[in-house]
Amino acid sequence: MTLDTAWARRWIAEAAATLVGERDRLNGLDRAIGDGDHGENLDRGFQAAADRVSGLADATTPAEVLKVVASALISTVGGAAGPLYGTAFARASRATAGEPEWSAETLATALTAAAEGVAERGKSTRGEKTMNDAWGPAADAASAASGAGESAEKALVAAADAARAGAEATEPLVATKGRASYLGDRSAGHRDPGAESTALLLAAAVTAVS
Amino acid sequence: MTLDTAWARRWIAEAAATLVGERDRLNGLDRAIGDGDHGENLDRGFQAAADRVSGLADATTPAEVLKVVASALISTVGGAAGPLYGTAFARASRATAGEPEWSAETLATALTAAAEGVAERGKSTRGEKTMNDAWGPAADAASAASGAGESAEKALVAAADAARAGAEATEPLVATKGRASYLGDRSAGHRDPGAESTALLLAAAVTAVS
Amino acid sequence: MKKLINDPHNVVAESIAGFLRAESGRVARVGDTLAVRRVDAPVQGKVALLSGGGSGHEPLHAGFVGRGMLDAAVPGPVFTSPTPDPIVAAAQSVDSGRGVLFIVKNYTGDVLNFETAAELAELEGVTVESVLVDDDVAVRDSLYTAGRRGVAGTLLVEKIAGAAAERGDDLEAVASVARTVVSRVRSMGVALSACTVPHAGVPSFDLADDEIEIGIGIHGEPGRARIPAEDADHIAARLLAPILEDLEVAKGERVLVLVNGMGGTPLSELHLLFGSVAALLDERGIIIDRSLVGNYVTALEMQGASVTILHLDPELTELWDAPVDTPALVRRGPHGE
Amino acid sequence: MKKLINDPHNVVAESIAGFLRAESGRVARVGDTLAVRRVDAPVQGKVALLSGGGSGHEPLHAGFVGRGMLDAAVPGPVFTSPTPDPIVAAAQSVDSGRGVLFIVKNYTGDVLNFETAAELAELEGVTVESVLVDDDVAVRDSLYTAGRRGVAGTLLVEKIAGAAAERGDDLEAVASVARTVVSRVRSMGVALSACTVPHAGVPSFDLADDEIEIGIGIHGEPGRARIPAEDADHIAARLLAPILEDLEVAKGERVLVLVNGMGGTPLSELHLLFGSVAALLDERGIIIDRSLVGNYVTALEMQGASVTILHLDPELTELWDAPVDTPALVRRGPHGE
Ligand SMILES: Nc1ncnc2c1ncn2[C@@H]1O[C@H](COP(=O)(O)OP(=O)(O)O)[C@@H](O)[C@H]1O
Ligand SMILES: Nc1ncnc2c1ncn2[C@@H]1O[C@H](COP(=O)(O)OP(=O)(O)O)[C@@H](O)[C@H]1O
Ligand SMILES: [Mg+2]
Ligand SMILES: [Mg+2]
Ligand SMILES: [Mg+2]
Ligand SMILES: [Mg+2]
Repeated sequence: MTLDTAWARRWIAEAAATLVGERDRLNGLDRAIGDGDHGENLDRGFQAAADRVSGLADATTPAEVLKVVASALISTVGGAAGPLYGTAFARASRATAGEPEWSAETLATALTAAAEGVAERGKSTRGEKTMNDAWGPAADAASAASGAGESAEKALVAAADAARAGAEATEPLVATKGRASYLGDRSAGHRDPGAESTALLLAAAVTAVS
Repeated sequence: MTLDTAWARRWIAEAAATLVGERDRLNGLDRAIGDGDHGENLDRGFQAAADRVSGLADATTPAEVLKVVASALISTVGGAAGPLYGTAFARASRATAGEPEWSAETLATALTAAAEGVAERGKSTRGEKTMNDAWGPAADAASAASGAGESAEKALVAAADAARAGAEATEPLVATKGRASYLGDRSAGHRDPGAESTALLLAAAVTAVS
Repeated sequence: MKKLINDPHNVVAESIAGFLRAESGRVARVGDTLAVRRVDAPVQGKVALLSGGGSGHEPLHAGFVGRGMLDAAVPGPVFTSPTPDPIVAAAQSVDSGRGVLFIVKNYTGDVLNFETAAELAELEGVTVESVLVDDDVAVRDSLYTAGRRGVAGTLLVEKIAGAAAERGDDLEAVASVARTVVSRVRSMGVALSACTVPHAGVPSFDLADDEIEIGIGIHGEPGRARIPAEDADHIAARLLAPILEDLEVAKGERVLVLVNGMGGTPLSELHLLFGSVAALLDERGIIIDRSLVGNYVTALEMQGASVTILHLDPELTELWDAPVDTPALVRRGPHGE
Repeated sequence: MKKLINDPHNVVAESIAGFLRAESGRVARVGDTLAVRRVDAPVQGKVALLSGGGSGHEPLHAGFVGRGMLDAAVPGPVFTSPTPDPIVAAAQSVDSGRGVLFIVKNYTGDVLNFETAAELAELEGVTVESVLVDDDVAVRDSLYTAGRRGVAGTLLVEKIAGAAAERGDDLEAVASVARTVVSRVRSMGVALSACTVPHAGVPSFDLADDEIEIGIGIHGEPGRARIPAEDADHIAARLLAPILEDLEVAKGERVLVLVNGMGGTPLSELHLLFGSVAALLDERGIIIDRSLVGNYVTALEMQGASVTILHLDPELTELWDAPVDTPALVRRGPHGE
């Protein structure tokens, strides 16, 4: 299997399906250190994104799919995650425009663009207990795999694994961005919901490969 | 011991002391079929009444004591019980004016006046699950004892017993007056708080004899 | 019980003190009582309106003291009628010589204490008329009960009679307007949770997580029936049906709809419920000509709401639209301006 | 969870629909969005004010749409910022050509979505200025956090900037007034109970029967510290101290005090708390020149309150006193009239 337009379509469908099941758990993570709506917000957004993608007759590149996803997320998610995920998908789309099938290098480019977009838009950086802590390691892992000459699929698996590890590693952190930062030290001991949802999204991308 | 001015003073002090201890229970009865304030209202009223009675230097008849009690209750109890108890004490006072020491007959006159006052003021009658169901039987019992030539003290005990029995007998009744009437059939199975407090007041009068 | 209070026995006094301070431009204290009067009372040439009753229903009544509504409000302890003394003092402090209308919610305690106060006030040379409000259709009539209770409809009586007094009507005419409102207004309420009287410290009744209480009053007393929880549309239908059975408003006729919160229900839910009620009235062809939504006649922190329907006529509508300036209700002019 | 709602996912839409119907004289819907605008918008010659944010804070913001305050309000889902699209649509619908001021509470989500909306609106030819409100002293500064939150002080920004717009100030001047208010207003809140987001169905945090949460925001998020329950006087001191530490109001200076309920707290408790706050300000010789007490910036049915202090100056006082006519705030004229 390859990372082509059909994969991108399956990815978004798979992400939407994942989020239905994970909605309550993400809400729960957000309830602990935020306002309890992260699962709700993303679920709403990815159902809309999946709808629009499935209605998209003529896409010939993953970039075209991701562009539709970006605008669906921006116009339906709201909250902090809406503009941030919107930016991530928009940047990934822009950085891979015209590529019908992603190489490991294209994947690394896409994830790096996404990670940089989130950091820029959120005026945030890694270690602040946000989704940066999943996007950043994912981009790094894809770049490393690409540098080591791995296949696109292997690079994607490495990225997803890194995102998962990054999400788990947010638990001890004290948040300094987003709603969780209001809690100060009390934010430690909980996983960041946005980092967790990023890990879920990349895992869905892996599932969509096969 | 006789039913004289000193007895009347002791009665009110005893009533105030009783109500401190019974306040929560009366609130509880009122919570079941009313608004939960009956103990609170009466406690407030009888502390005020006892205060004013103890400051009353020159009373020479029970009637003078009861008059002060009536106005204390009217001006501090509020709710339904304030005007009703106020009327009961005012009528008992008026009906026994000038008597320094009560005979069984005077007692019967006092309780009958009180019972009639409550019924008139409350536009209510026995069997409606109100304090009438204690005042009425008490007045009857005092009259019967007086007719049978009993002592004032015995007549008082009979009246208190009748009030107690009357209060207990309100339990199966469906209220048609006062707040409990709003509950319709749901008022059955609970004792009327005003009838219960009437029984407590007359029991205090008995205690005050010795 | 958690409340923003100090000594549970001093709640009413401290709350009134804070209210008087926050609203010092509009209201003042009557002597050393807990009663509240218009700062400019007595208003020369105007019939005065006085209401009162147990506390715990805020903003009713003190929040409605001001131009175009009440001249005085007399609060009792929580859910307990005030005694006659402060009522008399308040009546004297607002009487301009044209008399005082007592607006009394129909509860035995209020009726008895205001009755006594009226007698005493008359002895002091104040002419008093009284109007009883009994809009709660949840209660069966006085053959079986102490008579229907006065609930949220009281606000409409106070506003509309207040406008009549403000335009210069005499005591009898103001009382007659008030009685017209009473005859044309009906209410019914629902509780999702009970409330806790401060000095009691425990909820006034227990409601399971999946139960609601239909036909409640405003004193934390239980209602007509306990039923499984329902959605807003069904609750609206349950509250409206007995009102319209009793009021007989025909298709094409105009009403004022008041959706009133019991104190602990957020405004967003009240607006949602208003929408449900409006849809039902639309179905029947009844015209919603005026409306009011908010926490106005409450039962402490109880969650729940009541629906009140006032069958309008042109005079009532005009009086409703008249300006009013009180802490809890301000209107600049006719509806929609 | 018991609420007066139908489908938990449709709460905002149904509530806004009921609101629009109940307040049809004052407000109208923007296109087919959930946004609300003045019925007479765009008002010729006037700078427009637009605010918005997650729902659940009613009457903020839609309740403050009307003459003298907001021209449009854009609600998001409960506690979630709206997306840019309806913000842009609302801005276009109220712009008279003199520009639109966005009043944005400082939350990452609101900031990002209103930022995007501002860019898109500019593309459509609407001149936009934005003001961030960040009055909550419970939050440490932006070295450690996303920056202080916007809470009840937002109401004061909307009212005072609204008055500046109404008197004809241009966009820059209105924005400058709004920023002056932001620089002089501070708030801090307490929760006695959590609230439940309808679609979540469980309380946003758990508080024992003898605990309160100090330094809460308005989204049901936990606060700065959980402490044993205290009486109103002590709570007032706890809320006021950090405000006055940050604001530096000198003895003899004048302030506006807003005691704001979180939605489930009865008005009587808010007045009581106002009394406690007033006593503390008296001790410090700070003059309470204006005041407001009520449930204005809420967190669904949360029990609790916040205290807001605005350091007045003569211009702010004059603008505060200017008439306003909105569903939730009406003022006929200067304080005390
Ligand atoms: N400044 C930021 N930079 C990067 N990510 C952020 C930032 N602020 C918030 N986030 C992410 O957004 C997530 C919260 O999203 P969500 O709950 O949907 O929005 P909201 O906080 O507005 O309710 C956080 O868990 C965090 O990962
Ligand atoms: N119409 C009436 N006639 C006689 N007694 C009455 C009447 N209405 C109420 N009561 C008595 O008053 C009692 C309630 O008193 P209380 O709780 O103090 O007043 P409220 O009902 O105003 O809260 C009832 O238990 C009943 O005995
Ligand atoms: Mg969130
Ligand atoms: Mg009672
Ligand atoms: Mg009572
Ligand atoms: Mg949110």
